[in-house]
Amino acid sequence: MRVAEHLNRSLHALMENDPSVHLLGEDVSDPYGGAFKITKGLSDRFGPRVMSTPLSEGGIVGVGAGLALAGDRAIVEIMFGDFATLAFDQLVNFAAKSTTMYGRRVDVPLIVRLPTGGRRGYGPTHSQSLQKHFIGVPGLSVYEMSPFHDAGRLFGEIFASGTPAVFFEDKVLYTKPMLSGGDGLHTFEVRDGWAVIRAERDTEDVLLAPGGLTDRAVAALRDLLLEDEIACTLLVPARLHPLDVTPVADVLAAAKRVHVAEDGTAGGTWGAEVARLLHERLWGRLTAPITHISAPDSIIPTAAHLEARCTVQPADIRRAINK
Amino acid sequence: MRVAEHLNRSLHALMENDPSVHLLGEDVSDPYGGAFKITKGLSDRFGPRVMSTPLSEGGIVGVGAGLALAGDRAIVEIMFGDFATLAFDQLVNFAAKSTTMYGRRVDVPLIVRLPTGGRRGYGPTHSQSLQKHFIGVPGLSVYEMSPFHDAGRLFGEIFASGTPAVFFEDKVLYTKPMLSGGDGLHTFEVRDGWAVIRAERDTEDVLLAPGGLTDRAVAALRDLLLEDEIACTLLVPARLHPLDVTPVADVLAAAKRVHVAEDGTAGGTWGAEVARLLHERLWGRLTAPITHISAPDSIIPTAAHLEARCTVQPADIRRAINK
Amino acid sequence: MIGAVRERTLTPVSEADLSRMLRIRHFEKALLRLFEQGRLNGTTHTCLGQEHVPVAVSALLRPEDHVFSNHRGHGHFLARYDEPHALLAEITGREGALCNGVGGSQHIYHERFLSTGVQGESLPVAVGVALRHKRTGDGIACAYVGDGTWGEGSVYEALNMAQLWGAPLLVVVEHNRIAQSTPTGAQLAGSIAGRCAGFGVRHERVESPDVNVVRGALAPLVDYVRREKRPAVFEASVHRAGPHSKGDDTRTAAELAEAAAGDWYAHYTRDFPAQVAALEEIERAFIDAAVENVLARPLSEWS
Amino acid sequence: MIGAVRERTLTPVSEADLSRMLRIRHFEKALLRLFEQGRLNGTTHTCLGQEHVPVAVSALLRPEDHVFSNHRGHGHFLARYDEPHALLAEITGREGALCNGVGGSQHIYHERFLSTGVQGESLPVAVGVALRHKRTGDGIACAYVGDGTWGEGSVYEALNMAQLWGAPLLVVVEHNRIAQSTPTGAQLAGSIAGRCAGFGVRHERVESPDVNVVRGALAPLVDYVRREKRPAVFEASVHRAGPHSKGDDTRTAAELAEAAAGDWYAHYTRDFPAQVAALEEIERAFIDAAVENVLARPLSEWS
Ligand SMILES: Cc1ncc(C[n+]2csc(CCOP(=O)(O)OP(=O)(O)O)c2C)c(N)n1
Ligand SMILES: Cc1ncc(C[n+]2csc(CCOP(=O)(O)OP(=O)(O)O)c2C)c(N)n1
Ligand SMILES: [Mg+2]
Ligand SMILES: [Mg+2]
Repeated sequence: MRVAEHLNRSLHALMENDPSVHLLGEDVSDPYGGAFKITKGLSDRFGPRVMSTPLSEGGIVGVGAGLALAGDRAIVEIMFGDFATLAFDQLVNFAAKSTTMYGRRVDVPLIVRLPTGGRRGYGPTHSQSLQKHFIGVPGLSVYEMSPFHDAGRLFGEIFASGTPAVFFEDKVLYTKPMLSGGDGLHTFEVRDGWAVIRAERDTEDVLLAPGGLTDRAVAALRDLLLEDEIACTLLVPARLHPLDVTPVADVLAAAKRVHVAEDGTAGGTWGAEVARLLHERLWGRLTAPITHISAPDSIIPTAAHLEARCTVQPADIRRAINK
Repeated sequence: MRVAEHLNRSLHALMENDPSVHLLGEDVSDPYGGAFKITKGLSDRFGPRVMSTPLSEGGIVGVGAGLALAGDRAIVEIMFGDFATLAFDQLVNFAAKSTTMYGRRVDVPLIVRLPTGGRRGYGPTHSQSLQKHFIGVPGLSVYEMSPFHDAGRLFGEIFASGTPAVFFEDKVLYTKPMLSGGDGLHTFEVRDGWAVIRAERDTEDVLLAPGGLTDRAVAALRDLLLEDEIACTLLVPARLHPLDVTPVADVLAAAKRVHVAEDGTAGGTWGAEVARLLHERLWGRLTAPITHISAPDSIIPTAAHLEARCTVQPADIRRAINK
Repeated sequence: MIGAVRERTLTPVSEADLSRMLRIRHFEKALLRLFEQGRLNGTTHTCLGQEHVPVAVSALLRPEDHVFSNHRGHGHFLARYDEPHALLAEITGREGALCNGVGGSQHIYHERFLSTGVQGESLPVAVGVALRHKRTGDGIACAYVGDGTWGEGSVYEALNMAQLWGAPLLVVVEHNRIAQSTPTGAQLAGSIAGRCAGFGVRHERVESPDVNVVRGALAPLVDYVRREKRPAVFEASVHRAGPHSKGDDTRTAAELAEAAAGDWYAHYTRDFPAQVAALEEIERAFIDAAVENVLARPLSEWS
Repeated sequence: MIGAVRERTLTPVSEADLSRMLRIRHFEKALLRLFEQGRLNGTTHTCLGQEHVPVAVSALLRPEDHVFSNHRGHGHFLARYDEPHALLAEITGREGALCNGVGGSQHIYHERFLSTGVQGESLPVAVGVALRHKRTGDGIACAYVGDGTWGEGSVYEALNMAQLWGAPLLVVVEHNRIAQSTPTGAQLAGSIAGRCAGFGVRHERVESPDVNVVRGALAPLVDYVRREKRPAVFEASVHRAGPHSKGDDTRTAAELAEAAAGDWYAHYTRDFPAQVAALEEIERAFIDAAVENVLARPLSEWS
């Protein structure tokens, strides 16, 4: 099953099982079903619980937070993650803060879904991976869709936490299949919010990457193994922040070299935060500083031949690990 | 001279010397002169080049970008840096992107001034240090006012670069004196955008901190030297991002332990980005992973006794370095 | 307009309303005094001159309704919940505080009352809350904003959605002719009435220091919001009789005199001097005692 | 309304205008064809049905004026700058591209024309540009937006500032009754005219497929903006004759028929069949040649 379909089915199941769940976003209603068709069939089935909204990214996140505060659960789709910038205030200064700034715990079960990333030729304002800008907001979790993780479980986990979350969904990932088991070369194991992809146990190279990079990370792993004879384990967390590495402590304990890849641009990256955690944890055991693989410090151009240069490719990952 | 007065004079000189400079913000006009009085006297002197605006943080940053694009130079004051969240789209998706996304260099001489930080009892939505969320936006520089750096020179440097910048100004720093020379114990040296504060050359401990932390960092240095017999050099960059450490390469080369302090909350910090740079640069020379000192992962409470726990204190810095 | 001999212009006021207005006033005056004495930390925005509006509003609200308040929210709170000790404890960070001293003056969440300090941010949130009320009963969301807050784009995103979706949202605008230091004419083009009309949202404006008149004008609007499940905007023309926060008033003497003359307090002391004097004595004493009581408490705890 | 025998309803059209409208149309049709053939990457938003608006507008602008365009901007560009090769090169990432292929369809900066893909973001920017014009001469800023974009708060922040400060800003609204898939009734409460009135901003609306009528209605408004240095909003009622982007049209057959009937092209082919046929031949051939020419070029370079 493709990731898009899996997401769609997860939303169907979520709304079916929990009548307090409401979903809103631009053009999410049928027959359109959202710009990426993730919400297909929902409005036909759940009627007014699914609302196509005006173009008001800040406003609809506020409405979602209001529903969540009042006792509902809300999912807001922002058509392109790039426009989450317009909802930054509602997320940072209202939804996230409300969980603690009133001196007691207040639940805000709100998920803001953010179709994200380049490689589709949409140009500089429709291709960004802005995850890093949402890292480290007290009271806000950052998730990223992966082909290994059951989206429905993640949505359930977020709602149960009462902490609002941004949920990044790579737009190219939508078109890829969900993954489980293995690919012949690597086994895919899912444990406590992480996927562990490896050809052998206890590799000296370990790569951490969010779900949107899976296609390219696995391609790089393959080439590394087959061409360069380097076995590298890939770790894919569903929740990017706060990051809990205890479930993969064994994998990290064996590492001599750790690499972090992400689609965001260089500078102030998620990887820097991962490295902060891991340099401390693995101090004295690594033979080199943690490697950072990201898009260059650049806008993402529209033309395919230029865009390829400014987005992370399998070869970039392979080269960094091979160094 | 207090930092507030220095900033005020710098703005006077800037507007005097360059008729293309315009300044806008909420309540910046005389006799009010801005919530923190930084713009006092400007509207009386420069008339329509200084504009009190409606409450429209996103809008006024857009207007500033428009002026800048059309050939003027613009300074926008956002009353509290916390509300820069409302201008995040204009900064990230317009001002910063416009410098490169049209396939050629486009100058956007725009400075967005952001009074920032806690320790004044203003509460969770008026006390934040959001620097980290602006790190790593292609085409956007991040500066922070320090008592060592001439603000007028920094403003000039930003305008000359053609790259828009956010300029953080710690609200407590406003009330402190500008510093030069030394304090009897330490010498204050300014070079190429950095201030170097030290009691002796080539210390094994080096602390990096933005200007807003100066009061607390210097207090910690004093106690470390006098009570703990640890000599530590403090490095204060005026530009937090992109960070160029070459002017202080000599200081860093001598370091065995590097510490980074900042007012932002834990997680995804500026310090993580600094550590990314320095772990690579100093690999094999440090005896411990880079230390991170920041506010806890928490909103900033209003009551003084609670706020003190959630903002960085000299003792926090001293303790981290002493460990 | 105001001659030496003057007819009474206000309608008779209930003791409950007048007491509450005076209680809020003395609460606010106590805060400014504490600031002056250096006994208060941070900042505060008092509602001097505007006390009658939340007193008029609150009587029309039901317990299940949600109220969204802003930076100038003490009156909004005290008119709804007669808990000055708890509010003062919040502002001073003492035991018994509404939010353990974490939120302070601008960030309060108590029962169905929520305030925050970012102007305009709460309107879309209130739309969301109102939509839940629409589904589950007869509750409404009531959000207070100032005139200056109409500069924020979020206000229009909220009005549009509220009207499109029939959200039972009452927006109460305390139009005090100024935003911090900026007169309304310099920050608001057109009019609030016109803006509401542009979104198809019903709007009423009242210009009176009389709490009964304000309430009377509002009552049918609250009814409309509650029954028809539609948004409405109620604009009360008021005068800010104090500084924006503490001591930051740069208005001219003439402007200050105008504000003082428009203050409901001036009108009530003129029309009902004995009633005001009697109740004021009680409220001043009550607040003074509350201040002593709260400031003697230990600091609030928060974990 | 449309009988078998029908009077001519359009005014005579100049060859220059009609040619340009047809040139834009064939440019857009070529793009959709290239997409279908898999020869184009990314996405595009064509202005089929709306070509006459920018043609009407552009004749009233001066070289020093700034134009701010949006996602649906090819017509805005081509009506002002007759450079289809450069635009096509931009969209296809070929040599001679306006922005080296970096910006693509939605992000163009050429002389005094700037587009970007975030709806509503350009209005405050246009206010800033207009303020500089006000100071330095008789230039104006002209910003195109769709009806759906009136959901964004930035629009109101901009209108307010433009009116307060007298910014010579012309907002051209191409009201095509839909935003992506959402009909205007479901995303816009009240009316654009009413919203403008609420901000004191002059507004005119025109409902005609006739380029001369549109231009005639706009001319006094442009004059007003330029001379009085005030903002104004011009709302052109149009029909989106094509999909939102490529092939994502979920409108019903009846809605599509209505849009096709409202298309200026339907009107012009009916009223001036010979003139349209003759010019269309030329424009189609011209665009076909441009496509061949541009697609044969090497890829654009960017450093
Ligand atoms: C988004 C935002 N911008 C600016 C401020 C700072 N500020 C607080 S109150 C205020 C003026 C508000 O004016 P108005 O809405 O008329 O309310 P009033 O103070 O007159 O009651 C300003 C600028 C803020 N709190 N939030
Ligand atoms: C801020 C923002 N939100 C959403 C989008 C995605 N989007 C692009 S066009 C569009 C519809 C715009 O409708 P309208 O303004 O009526 O213009 P039209 O497409 O009808 O010309 C949407 C939702 C966007 N580009 N920017
Ligand atoms: Mg006001
Ligand atoms: Mg439209």
